[in-house]
Amino acid sequence: MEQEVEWEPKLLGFLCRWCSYAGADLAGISRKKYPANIAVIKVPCSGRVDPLFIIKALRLGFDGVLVSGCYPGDCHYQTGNYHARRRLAITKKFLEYMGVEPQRIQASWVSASEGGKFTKVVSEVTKELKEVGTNQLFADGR
Amino acid sequence: MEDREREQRLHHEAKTLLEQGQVDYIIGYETGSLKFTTTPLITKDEDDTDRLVVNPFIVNNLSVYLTEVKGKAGIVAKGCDSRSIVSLIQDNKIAREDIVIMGIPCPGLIDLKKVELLLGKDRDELDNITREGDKVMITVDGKEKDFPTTEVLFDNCLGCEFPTPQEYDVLLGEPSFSITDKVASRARIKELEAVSQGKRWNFWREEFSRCIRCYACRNVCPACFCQRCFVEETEPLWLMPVPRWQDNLMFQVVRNIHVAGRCTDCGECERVCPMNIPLRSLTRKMYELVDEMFQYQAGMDKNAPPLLTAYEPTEAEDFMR
Amino acid sequence: MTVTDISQRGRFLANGNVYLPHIVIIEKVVDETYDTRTFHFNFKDEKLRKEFTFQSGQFALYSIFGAGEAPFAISSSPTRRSHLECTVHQVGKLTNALHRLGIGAEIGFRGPYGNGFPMGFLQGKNLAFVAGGIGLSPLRSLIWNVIDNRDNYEKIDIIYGARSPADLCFKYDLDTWSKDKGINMVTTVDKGDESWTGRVGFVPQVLEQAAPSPSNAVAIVCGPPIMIRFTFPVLEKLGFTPEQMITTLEKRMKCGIGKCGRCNIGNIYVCRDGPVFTYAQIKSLVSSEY
Amino acid sequence: MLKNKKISKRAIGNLLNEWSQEFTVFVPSRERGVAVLSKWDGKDTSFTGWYRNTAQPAKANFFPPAEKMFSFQKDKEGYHVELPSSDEHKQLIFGIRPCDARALIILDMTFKDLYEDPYYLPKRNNMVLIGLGCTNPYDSCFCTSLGINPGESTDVDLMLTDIGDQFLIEEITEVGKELIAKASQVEEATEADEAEAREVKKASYNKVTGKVDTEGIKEKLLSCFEDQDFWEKVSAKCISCGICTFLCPTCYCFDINDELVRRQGTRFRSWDSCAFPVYTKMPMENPRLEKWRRVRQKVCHKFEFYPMNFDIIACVGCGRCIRQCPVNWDITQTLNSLPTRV
Repeated sequence: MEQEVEWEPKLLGFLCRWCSYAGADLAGISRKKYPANIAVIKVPCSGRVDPLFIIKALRLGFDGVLVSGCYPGDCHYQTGNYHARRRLAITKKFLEYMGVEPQRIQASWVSASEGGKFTKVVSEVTKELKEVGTNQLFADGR
Repeated sequence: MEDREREQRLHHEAKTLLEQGQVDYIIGYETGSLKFTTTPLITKDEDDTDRLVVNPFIVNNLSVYLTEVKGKAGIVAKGCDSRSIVSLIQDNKIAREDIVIMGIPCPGLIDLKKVELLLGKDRDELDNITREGDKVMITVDGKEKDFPTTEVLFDNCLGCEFPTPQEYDVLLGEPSFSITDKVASRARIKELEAVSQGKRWNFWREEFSRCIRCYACRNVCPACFCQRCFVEETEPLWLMPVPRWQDNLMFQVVRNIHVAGRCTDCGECERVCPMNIPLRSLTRKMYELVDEMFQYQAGMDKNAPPLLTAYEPTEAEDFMR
Repeated sequence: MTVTDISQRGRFLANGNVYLPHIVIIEKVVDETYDTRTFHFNFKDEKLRKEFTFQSGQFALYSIFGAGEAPFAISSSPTRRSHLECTVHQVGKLTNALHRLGIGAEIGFRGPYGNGFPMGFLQGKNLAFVAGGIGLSPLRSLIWNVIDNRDNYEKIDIIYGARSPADLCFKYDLDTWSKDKGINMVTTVDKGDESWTGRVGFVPQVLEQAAPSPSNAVAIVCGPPIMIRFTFPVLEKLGFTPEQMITTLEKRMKCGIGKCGRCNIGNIYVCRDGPVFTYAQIKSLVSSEY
Repeated sequence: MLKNKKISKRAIGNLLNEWSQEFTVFVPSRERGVAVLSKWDGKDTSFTGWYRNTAQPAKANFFPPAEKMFSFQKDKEGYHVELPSSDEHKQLIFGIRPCDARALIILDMTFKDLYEDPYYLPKRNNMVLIGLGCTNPYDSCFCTSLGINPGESTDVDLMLTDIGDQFLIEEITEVGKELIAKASQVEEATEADEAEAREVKKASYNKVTGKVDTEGIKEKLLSCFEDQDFWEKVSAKCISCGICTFLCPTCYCFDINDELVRRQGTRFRSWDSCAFPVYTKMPMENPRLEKWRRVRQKVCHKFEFYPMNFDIIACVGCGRCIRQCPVNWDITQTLNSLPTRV
């Protein structure tokens, strides 16, 4: 017998290895609960994230993408997160104009000590994605 | 200055540059093989310089050839082209001292697609097109008709802020003020902005279902200077080299983001599209976004860092959690 | 040299569709070098296993489902029908994917395509095989073919070289051949290492020293394009006529049957009219883009 | 002598509707300002007024830009390869120009050669072509240099000629004859109609202004094949896009690629172009990396190699490559300026 299962959004997270990934790790170690909707790709720096990755993730059917890095001024490579911010700002606005729901593209600063913030970000983003609904952008003809 | 006069000066300048060995190549326009067309002329030969022309049909952004020719080049550049050149200098693709820019103050170029639509005739069925200031005279079947210039200029010309080259060694003529129509220039963007997100996406989906992936938009673009484009990467395979709307759309979105801050709204991508996809509705929007968010205009300052390699400590924070 | 009988082509179409691959199963994987492997495989279909035939020098298109399709020579001999082999250098998307596969994995196979070596022409001749690196793979099919029909051929010389001892392919075969009294085997490397006691030198130079006689002989050459280009002049110096030199060419291919367009050299298509050519044919081609 | 038929232009809509019973009918139409062949919508015959030629040639109906070759999936028993369900619908293309009809004959040669192409040929054998003579060729057209009369064709099933308010109909094949036998509103053509049609054909022939001297072109190209300076000069302005090849009615090069999405795989065939550097790229080298080599390949393939292999020039002078070229690269200029060996 099949049961109605509530739809859960799939979120792809690009986490910088120095801050946000460590933050996510900390959340896990301190047994903080956060939605299991996020799949994580560890990147050396948020500046590594080409907008191409974000669009590819949407193309593959992820409902949302989260890019997370160190706070301004804290980048292990000095400026990587500043570059990421500029690129993300452009990507987000541009995709919005194309017709992508803005909630699908998310970004955050999470430091290595902020396990709590990481849980909060993932929960909030998941909640927003639930409201937006499933990613139908590239559906059909596959 | 009259086009004829400008041409004569251009012939002289170009010839001198080659004669004196200041450049190895001249990149300019010559009369094309079809009515109302011009075609790029890339030559080392002094005698060829007499073929150079200046008229309302010099559509190509010749700076696309700068990364390709070996040696020093003398190039004919309109306002937008000169900014593309500056942008290439910013990106270290070319060196300022290797380029001699022969600037053309540009009063706007005539969009033959618009002319065809206005008259319901193809370009080769028209007898003559001439322009005098804010009037364009088109002769068809022996009869001359007048049109306001704003009706036949390219959309990007109607929105042009810098018709006079920003960077030049020689300026052929007085700085010009183009006849613009900012509203008409971005009318199609406005239409899109007014509809819902879903409708916008469907619009692009429809448009890109016609794309045949000839890559003319990319290859004609001076900002697309990558030796190897991400669409040609196979590991990982970012997108299929198959013209389906999903892949076509993804290609164009990423292309636009990659050229953000480099695109000078020269409009070439839209002009060359054989499927009439309104690509400028993407590039121009990106141009505006970049300006709004970072007060950055492509190709204005050859000493400035490119948009995506620079940052301000505090900027664009509103979307960060 | 005659073109292979066209009516013989298309014997093994899957479902009547020339682009459909047959399924073959990898039975064994042999590490040739650090980046080259030989795959032993067999048809999943019993009937095809029995019926499939090909000629030395022919190639096939191999599908790694999901990664695509690429042409490789069949490196085993048609005289040894227990299974088929192909030898693949790891260089890109498809070959990486193939190298990740192990015993039992299924891949697609369509072919055989191309003309193959002119067996009739080679009969009763002295044969000089000149190969570099993985270029030995198509020749290996012919060498075993010749060994298995040893009485039909005269003297056999094999001159094989690679960049370094670690780059030598088919070491087990090289061993067997060098012990075979009926074969004059010379192995060389461009640059040796501490343990290398054999010959050092580029293939064309070693060929010049080995100096196989051109009388009643055919030289069969395969290797990287640069080696091929330097080998032909040496052979000419040794007295071989262009008709006595045979090589097999490599080009990017998609269809394997002369339609997709990219493997042409002038008006000939390597997949359709080749891949085996005499030097005389190559010299007469419109283009030098080989 | 075979008596020709005629039909009033006003009856064309009816005729197309009749044919729609049996065929999927394609007619010229405008999509976003681009002339294309699209499915007959049952009413719009306005193309008889504006139609000159489509931007994309009819080859796209038989050799589409992207085509599923087969699908594959894996289960416990291994891989299964499956052909897509074959498309049985019979196409009728109304209004194909003589140049494009000839181009299909040229394409057939490659797709029939050695191995029959199982995707192109079934579609090609399952269609009817209704030719429509050109009355207003573009200034970029040069079909007459390739032995094509823009007003005449025997590469179609029926050939129509615009004689004012009516079309004169020539029955070229048996299939065409049957079509006309079944059609209502078709009349016998009069001697005056025939005369008018002859005039129209003559006039359109004379309207084609582009010229290529194809006399001995194969030999001329052969003699300047290695002239790198010449090829570098003519290729200088090319931007290596795929417009000229994709829109060419006789270009057939293709690429084959796999897609794997959640264990469901598809193999695609899609158009490819010799203008792209990756087209011939091999792991270690690329025989046509330089632009001049690629431009030379394009020109020589059409005017030298194809004639060598199939005894016909693979160009029909439709002029699309000239009209649509972003930089106005004109093949007729190149062909007319081939250096002759001294």
